[in-house]
Amino acid sequence: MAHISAGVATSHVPLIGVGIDQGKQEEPYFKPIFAGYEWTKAWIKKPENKPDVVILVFNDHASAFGQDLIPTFAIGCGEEFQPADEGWGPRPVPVVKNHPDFAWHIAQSLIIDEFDMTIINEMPVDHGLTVPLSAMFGEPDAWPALVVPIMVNVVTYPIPSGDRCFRLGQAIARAVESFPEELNVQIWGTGGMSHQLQGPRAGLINAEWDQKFLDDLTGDPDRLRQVQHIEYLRETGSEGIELVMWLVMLGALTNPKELHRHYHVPASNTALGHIVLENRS
Amino acid sequence: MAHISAGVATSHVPLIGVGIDQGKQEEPYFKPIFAGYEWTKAWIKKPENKPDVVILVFNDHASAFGQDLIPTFAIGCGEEFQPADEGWGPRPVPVVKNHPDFAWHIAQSLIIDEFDMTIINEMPVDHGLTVPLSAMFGEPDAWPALVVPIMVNVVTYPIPSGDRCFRLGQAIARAVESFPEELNVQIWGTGGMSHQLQGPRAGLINAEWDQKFLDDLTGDPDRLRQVQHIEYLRETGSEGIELVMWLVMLGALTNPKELHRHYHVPASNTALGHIVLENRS
Amino acid sequence: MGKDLQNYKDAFEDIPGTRVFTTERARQGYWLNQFCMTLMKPENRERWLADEKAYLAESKMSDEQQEALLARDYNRLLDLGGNIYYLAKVFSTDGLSFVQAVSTMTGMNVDDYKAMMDAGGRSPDGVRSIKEGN
Amino acid sequence: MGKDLQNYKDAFEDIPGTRVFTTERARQGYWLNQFCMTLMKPENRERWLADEKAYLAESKMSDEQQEALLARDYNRLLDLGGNIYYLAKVFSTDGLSFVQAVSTMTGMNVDDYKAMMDAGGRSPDGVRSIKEGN
Ligand SMILES: [Fe+3]
Ligand SMILES: [Fe+3]
Repeated sequence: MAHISAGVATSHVPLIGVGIDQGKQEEPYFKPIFAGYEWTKAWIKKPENKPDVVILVFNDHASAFGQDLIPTFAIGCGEEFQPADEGWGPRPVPVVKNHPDFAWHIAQSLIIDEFDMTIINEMPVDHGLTVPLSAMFGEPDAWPALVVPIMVNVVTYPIPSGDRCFRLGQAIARAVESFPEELNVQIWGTGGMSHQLQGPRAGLINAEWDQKFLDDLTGDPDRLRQVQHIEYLRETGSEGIELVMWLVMLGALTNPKELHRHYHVPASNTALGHIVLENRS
Repeated sequence: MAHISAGVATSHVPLIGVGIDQGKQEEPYFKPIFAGYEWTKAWIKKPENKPDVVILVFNDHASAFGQDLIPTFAIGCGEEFQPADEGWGPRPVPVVKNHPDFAWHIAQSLIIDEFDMTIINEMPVDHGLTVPLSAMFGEPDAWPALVVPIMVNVVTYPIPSGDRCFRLGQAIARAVESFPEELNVQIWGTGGMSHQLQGPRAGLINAEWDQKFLDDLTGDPDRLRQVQHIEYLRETGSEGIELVMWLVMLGALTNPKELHRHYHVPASNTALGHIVLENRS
Repeated sequence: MGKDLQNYKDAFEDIPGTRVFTTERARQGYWLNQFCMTLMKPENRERWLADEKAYLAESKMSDEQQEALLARDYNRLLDLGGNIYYLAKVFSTDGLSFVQAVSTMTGMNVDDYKAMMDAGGRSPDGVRSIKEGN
Repeated sequence: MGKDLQNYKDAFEDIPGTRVFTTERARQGYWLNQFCMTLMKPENRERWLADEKAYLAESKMSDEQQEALLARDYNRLLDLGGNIYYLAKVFSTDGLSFVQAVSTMTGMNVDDYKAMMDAGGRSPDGVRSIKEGN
């Protein structure tokens, strides 16, 4: 039986990718950014922790999807996904390999559970998906885990509510539990934390709000699932809304225990947050 | 305020389009097919009945969407949609014009109501959408109503349940009622009735089941929303499953009254069904 | 959900003479069905009709699928993951109607098939369930 | 739902210095944003950099949007329906980082902006709500 062993969340700031791809990890600006991932990189290498599959919840940043077609929730079921060219050439990272049997199983289960998924078989994947892989796995020749991409629209409003995202996570957990293959599965939520990339208010950071959010992932998940879009927008900046994707991860976990936390300002324009949660189902 | 005045359902058999496009309406094979639309064509022309906008629920038949991307529920929000080339050239029918303000309003309302819609701005539309327009409006130079296309996946399983479709209809009704512009809106469900286009069992027709379905649109909608996929497949043929789209229409109506019914076998491989329902909300 | 999903899909395989387009079939037929989509462009239809084998060489579909396609063996194509709405692009390109193409899957000739449809179509009696034999 | 939707969106307009990408903005910016997507191909980036006006002539975007784009006036582009994830294709093609491009919208020079970020970023205090002034 497949089981979710852990939830991992992390910001997916493009600059993290730049730092890795250009070998800048030791530079003073980057050092404290990467230091907080050392614990996780050691943890995730241990055989008992290494995931066979990562269900990776991310948003597309106008890379695979333009304004011609905007899915609310999508799941990647294709064999593999190539890194996208976001305007400066594709990142020099391995192709992302899926576990199509598992992905299709989850897709079917979610649709029967009344999530109106869009199924995607061909899709370039941008920094939203590849930066978390780099942060956790470094620079291998091939990613050490298979990846089921779950895409959430957080660009064009209305986006799904935090509560809907949480319930998507619950439905993902049901889907995973009913898959017969023995698989160590992790679910990752990406994006955030507080940041705003646009307008005169750009550069907004709200460390206090972010830390409370990190606390309540284990302390008060019921509060988090009720946080409204307007609160994210006012308190964490227009791009802080990406935190709803952490709620998909959270919804898939049972009574999670915090194993590790990393919070650093700034990474580019962003408050970088990262947390590792053990699933105690 | 916009209001739904009526629901209309009809099969969307390609042959109906062929009959119209090739001027065969008076031929013996076609005559009984088209006779049943005469009532509706007269009814829909009356000023009090003529819709400003039709919310047209249809399925794409591998025209706009291939296997690379499969939305469960999609709503067309673009300015207009061109007839698709399904292998024999596009149908010689007018371009389909949307009411984008209204469509975007519905899209937003549905997403807030927790339907995970895919928004589509560019899409060729196939016989699933254009044949019902031809059946109801004949051959005008321009369609006399604007059209908001709602697309439902009924091709790749699992497709949404009949009950989920019914509740989508309910949510559409809420969206319509909250749109400030004075609009006479009709909602159309298309596809069906019993037919199977594939395999040794092709040609299946179940008139008894179809007639009971037509009866229960007004007589027992609660029974219809509970009909499972397997019942449609066994009783009405593999393509009879399209009837779930009639349930989207049904869900948008309150205490509907039957105004007109047409049922004829055969239209090509299909049991042709058509009904007009007054909305008594 | 797992058991539900399995029951949901097992029932589909119990319908005589019918291939419900499950995800398993969708995956098996992926390149076959995507090939069919290319025939929505007139220039591709021309190339296909001019030299079917040369045009097929550009597709990633299996040899079996190619053979079945060249033979217009629609039942075989269904068994290999084809979906009828996709395959319709092939028979439309051939200039066949739905009735003409669909009849080829039933073991009847087109006139007998038409006569059956004119007489009210195939009854569901006896072809609802393999297990129940009804 | 209508009132809910209106309240939902009205609140977005109450955030200082922020353009939430509502459907109204999405519609206004449609061709502008779709233009940005074309810059994901190296050959299009080359053509754009070689002759911006000629390349823009192929787009259906408004004259205002074209002017703002040529001027790299990102606040104006936001006002005209641009979305930052789309516009990122433009400044990435220019070789600018997110910090360099984003700072241009704040009225600060890039060094001051960087210094603000290094010091913990912009506080939400006073920029949460126009109405509440907090
Ligand atoms: Fe992001
Ligand atoms: Fe159909």
